[in-house]
Amino acid sequence: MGFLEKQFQENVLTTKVDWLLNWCRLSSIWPMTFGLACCAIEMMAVGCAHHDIDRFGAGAFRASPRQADLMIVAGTVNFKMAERIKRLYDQMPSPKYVIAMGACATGGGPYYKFGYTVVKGVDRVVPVDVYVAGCPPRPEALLEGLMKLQEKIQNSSVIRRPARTA
Amino acid sequence: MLTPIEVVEVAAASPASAQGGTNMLNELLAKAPRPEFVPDWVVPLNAILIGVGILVAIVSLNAMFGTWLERKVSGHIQCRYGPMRVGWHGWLQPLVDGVKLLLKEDMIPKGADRVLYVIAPALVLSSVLAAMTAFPLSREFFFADIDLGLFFILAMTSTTTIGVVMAGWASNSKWSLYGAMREAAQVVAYEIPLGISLLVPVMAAGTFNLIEVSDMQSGGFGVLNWLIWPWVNPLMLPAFLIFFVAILAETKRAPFDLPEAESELVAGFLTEYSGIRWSFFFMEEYAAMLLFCVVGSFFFFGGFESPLTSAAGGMFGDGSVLHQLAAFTTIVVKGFAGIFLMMWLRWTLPRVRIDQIMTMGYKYLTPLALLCVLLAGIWEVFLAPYLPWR
Amino acid sequence: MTSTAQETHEPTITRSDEEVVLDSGEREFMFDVRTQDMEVNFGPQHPATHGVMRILMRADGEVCTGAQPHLGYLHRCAEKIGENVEWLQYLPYTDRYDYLAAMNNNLGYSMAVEKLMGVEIPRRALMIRTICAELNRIGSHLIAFGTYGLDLGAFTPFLYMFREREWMMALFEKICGARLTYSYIRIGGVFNDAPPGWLSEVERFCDTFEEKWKEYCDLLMVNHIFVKRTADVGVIPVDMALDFGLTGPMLRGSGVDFDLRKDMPYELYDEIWKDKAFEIPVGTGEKGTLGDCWDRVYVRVMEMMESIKIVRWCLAAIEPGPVIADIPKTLRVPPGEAYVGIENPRGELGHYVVSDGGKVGVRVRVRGPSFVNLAVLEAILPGALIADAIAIIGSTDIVVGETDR
Amino acid sequence: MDFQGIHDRLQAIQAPGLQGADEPREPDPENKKDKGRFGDPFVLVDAKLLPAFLQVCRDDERLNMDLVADFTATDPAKDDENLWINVQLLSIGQKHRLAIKCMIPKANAVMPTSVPVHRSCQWHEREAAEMYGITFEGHPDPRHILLPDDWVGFPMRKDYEFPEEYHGISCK
Repeated sequence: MGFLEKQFQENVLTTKVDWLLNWCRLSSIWPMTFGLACCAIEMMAVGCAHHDIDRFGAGAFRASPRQADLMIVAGTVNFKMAERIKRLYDQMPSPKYVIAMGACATGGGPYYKFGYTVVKGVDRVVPVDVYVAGCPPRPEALLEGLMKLQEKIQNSSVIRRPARTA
Repeated sequence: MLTPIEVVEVAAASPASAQGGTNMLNELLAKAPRPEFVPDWVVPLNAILIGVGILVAIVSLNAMFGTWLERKVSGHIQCRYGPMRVGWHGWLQPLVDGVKLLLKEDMIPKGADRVLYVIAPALVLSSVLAAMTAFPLSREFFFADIDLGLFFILAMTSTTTIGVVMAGWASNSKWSLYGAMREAAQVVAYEIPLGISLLVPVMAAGTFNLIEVSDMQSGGFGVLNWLIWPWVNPLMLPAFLIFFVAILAETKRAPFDLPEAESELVAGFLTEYSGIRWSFFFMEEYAAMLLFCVVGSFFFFGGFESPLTSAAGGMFGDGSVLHQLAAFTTIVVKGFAGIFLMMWLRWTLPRVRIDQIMTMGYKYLTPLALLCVLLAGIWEVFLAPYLPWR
Repeated sequence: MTSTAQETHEPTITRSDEEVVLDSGEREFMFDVRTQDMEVNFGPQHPATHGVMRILMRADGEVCTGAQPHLGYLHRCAEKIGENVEWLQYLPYTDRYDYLAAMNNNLGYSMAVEKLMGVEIPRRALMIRTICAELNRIGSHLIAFGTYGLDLGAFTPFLYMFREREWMMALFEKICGARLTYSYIRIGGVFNDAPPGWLSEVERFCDTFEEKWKEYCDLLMVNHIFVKRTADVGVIPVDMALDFGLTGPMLRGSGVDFDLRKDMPYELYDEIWKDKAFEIPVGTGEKGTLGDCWDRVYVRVMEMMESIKIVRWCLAAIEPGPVIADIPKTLRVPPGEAYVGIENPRGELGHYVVSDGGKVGVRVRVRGPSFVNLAVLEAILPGALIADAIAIIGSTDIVVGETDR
Repeated sequence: MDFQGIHDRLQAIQAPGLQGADEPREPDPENKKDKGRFGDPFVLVDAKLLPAFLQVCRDDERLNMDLVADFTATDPAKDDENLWINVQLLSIGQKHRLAIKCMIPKANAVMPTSVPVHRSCQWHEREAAEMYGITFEGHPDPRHILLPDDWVGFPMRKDYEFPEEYHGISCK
């Protein structure tokens, strides 16, 4: 949006425009083809016929981070991978979102105590928007994570100035 | 949206129309009342601008409908639904995708050649827009009635390669470079059989002009005189098959989608492109698909001729508005039938390898196309004149 | 991110395409025109690496001249955890290294511990174990086959295969409540008996699967482009396969008739094999050279059918009874060490366990077949085109969770 | 062949480095503290001669151990002086297995590499090297395989202390 971004007072018009733009964004969240571990299989299942994430406009899995809006961190993150995840995140154009899928990405999961190379949650590396619980989460849970992300996007401001906090 | 190159090209193409045919737009504008102080030369200029606007609209609408169709077709082939939530069966999906892509951060990778990186998508899109000028919407409504229309289309669509190679080079990514190199090799290899295979219908019709080819196939309830039928020329069917394979390769569609092979080259020459620049390449792809399918329907499947057109012509008279609408509908339906076929193939077949593509293009398709031309020439000169139905 | 290909070089003209084997055993390829090598990085995030593996590839244009797999992007310290948690607590971790064949992993680990304990497993439990392991083998091969199609650019068969896999996962969900990580096969038997009607549903699954299997074969196995892409590509000769310690479909694809279920039978497989209920598909080089990618995929595809036969045998022979041996809640495994190798979908899954008689193991070693099978890439990738490299990586059918553990 | 047969054969051909065999036994009923030993039998081999031993096992036509199924190390206890090297051999032709154990001192964990005999040992040895701090002399590619290149410590040793942070990412 460049120079228009967050430049306007809040009024009926800008609210409506914001609603529209947010609606466009949330209806077209393209995830990145990026699976780490067990959860990646469930992520594939979400893309497949039974669960079909494409119904919500989020089915265009892009292999290149440049064209993706959403990074689903599906699996355990270890130190070796964490740096790559950071780089992939940096390569995505904003607005970009992250879903931490499963217990490992949320907080180390079963590898918390004795996993010497496991990062205790991907939020130590990149900011996370939605956490999905489960080990691995069911496809429905990931779909709900997507809904939660859509709710979050719906409430964001595009051309409005964000409401000042006192 | 509009680059200088486009305007020049369109302007270069338009004078031919002023001389060649009856450009409806020109006529309408000439009839329209205008203030005294407006000089005469404004009229063709206006016509050009409006024509370009229509072209851009066609290309974008085609890309939107194309992406929606692609997702729905792939979905239904794969026992899914595809987009369902945005509008009826997700028909607004391309719109929201487009707005989202517009809103994305404009990103030029560090180390990229900034100038080429920015020019490449525009060049790709403008060359296909230029090629579109030779695409008549109906018999009387066209942008440019070019005598060498087919030539012009082939020439213009080959320039997209330059844009793609530029994009791959400018991105400064190895995957992009691979994609660009594959595209260059593949498109060059398949231009030859594409051009040669089109010579067969050109020979049968005796013209390069799209509208004349269409006129030539009229009669026979709008079906029987299509060039594809073996009683017109038995070499037409093999020529069409070669043509179809070649346009698949030319438009980078599976099984020839090597330049952007997802599982091999991440996203090929598009790897570093994001946001609206990336969508330009998509628009180009769908426009090229439509263009080649339309060319195919003109030169093999009767162009404007269909039972619908002949019925409309018979009922409301040739050249009436409804007749033209029928012609327009016919060509759109034929074009999208071709696009549907290409999508069907894409979601069915695995991808071929680069050396297999090259082998097929140079070793098999080109000689076969040449053979077709030779035999078709023999047929046209020695046999066709003695056929009772010709 | 500078590409070395930007520099121009004098092309060196050599006489012919030939393969030169250097004294060190390295192979060098010569082409008509050589350009400077370019290093390209497959992964860790690349759609064809089946997870987070990285392959550093030297490429001369489209031809790969050297490849080096880099692992460890999913190292989760499973073996260290095995030395720190109790025997039974380790079971869920076995689900997670080869997450496509969790039942088989459970089975391998349980069998290793049972070997130390010397417990007698009830016959019904053995039956259910076999059914679950074979069903999971089908699921695993479905993913291997589907993603292989995906690697080669055929998207749709992958979704078709997930459709059947989804049913298989529903079956597992009915029996143990989890879709992917089951922990169902326990030390001493299985966790609980199959719910009523489960066995008949398995029967229906088998019937349906046989029909669908033919469809998949039509879609991919005999597809002309698929054959062209896989035949004569990535040939692994028998001696190379043995030298690299390959097992499972990788070894059988090279024409070696060796399957642990037949040759060193465990559990019920002895009985089933003697009953001639199944056979071992072996690569024949039907479409190209023996040991090429097509053969490996062929072995997997045929194995799915054999698994169905084994399941049917068990369904016919299963009888009511207890499903778990009487073992204490807190296991104290007698001291000693045991190695048990079972036939996982990817090859020999070995569990080497050492106990000192306590509640916690001294060593739980996992010999992941993917880890071993992956090493062969270094040897067969040079000389292949980049597109072939994808085909070869796909045909090794690795699960990164298992290579890195 | 069963284990006894293999052991006899190894003795007959005087396999280099063969030090003995250990077979499972029942607990001694007299001695309450003796819990016995269960599981698999194995042969004990001198670590320095392991490559030669593997070669003999591979080349002998009756043993025909053409596959190294597993090659790993074990740290038996914190206060134990030795590390174990555990090798599992598999014969495709003869359809039998053999477990091999070697002892190497923790203080000087050096042994020759087996890669020239079996290339499958290459990655297994790299893993054992980084996890237990064993040096394999003559290994063609002695880099880390699973851990990052700059990792400190040998995680699979029993006295390993978990790191506090790595490259700025806290481990707590």
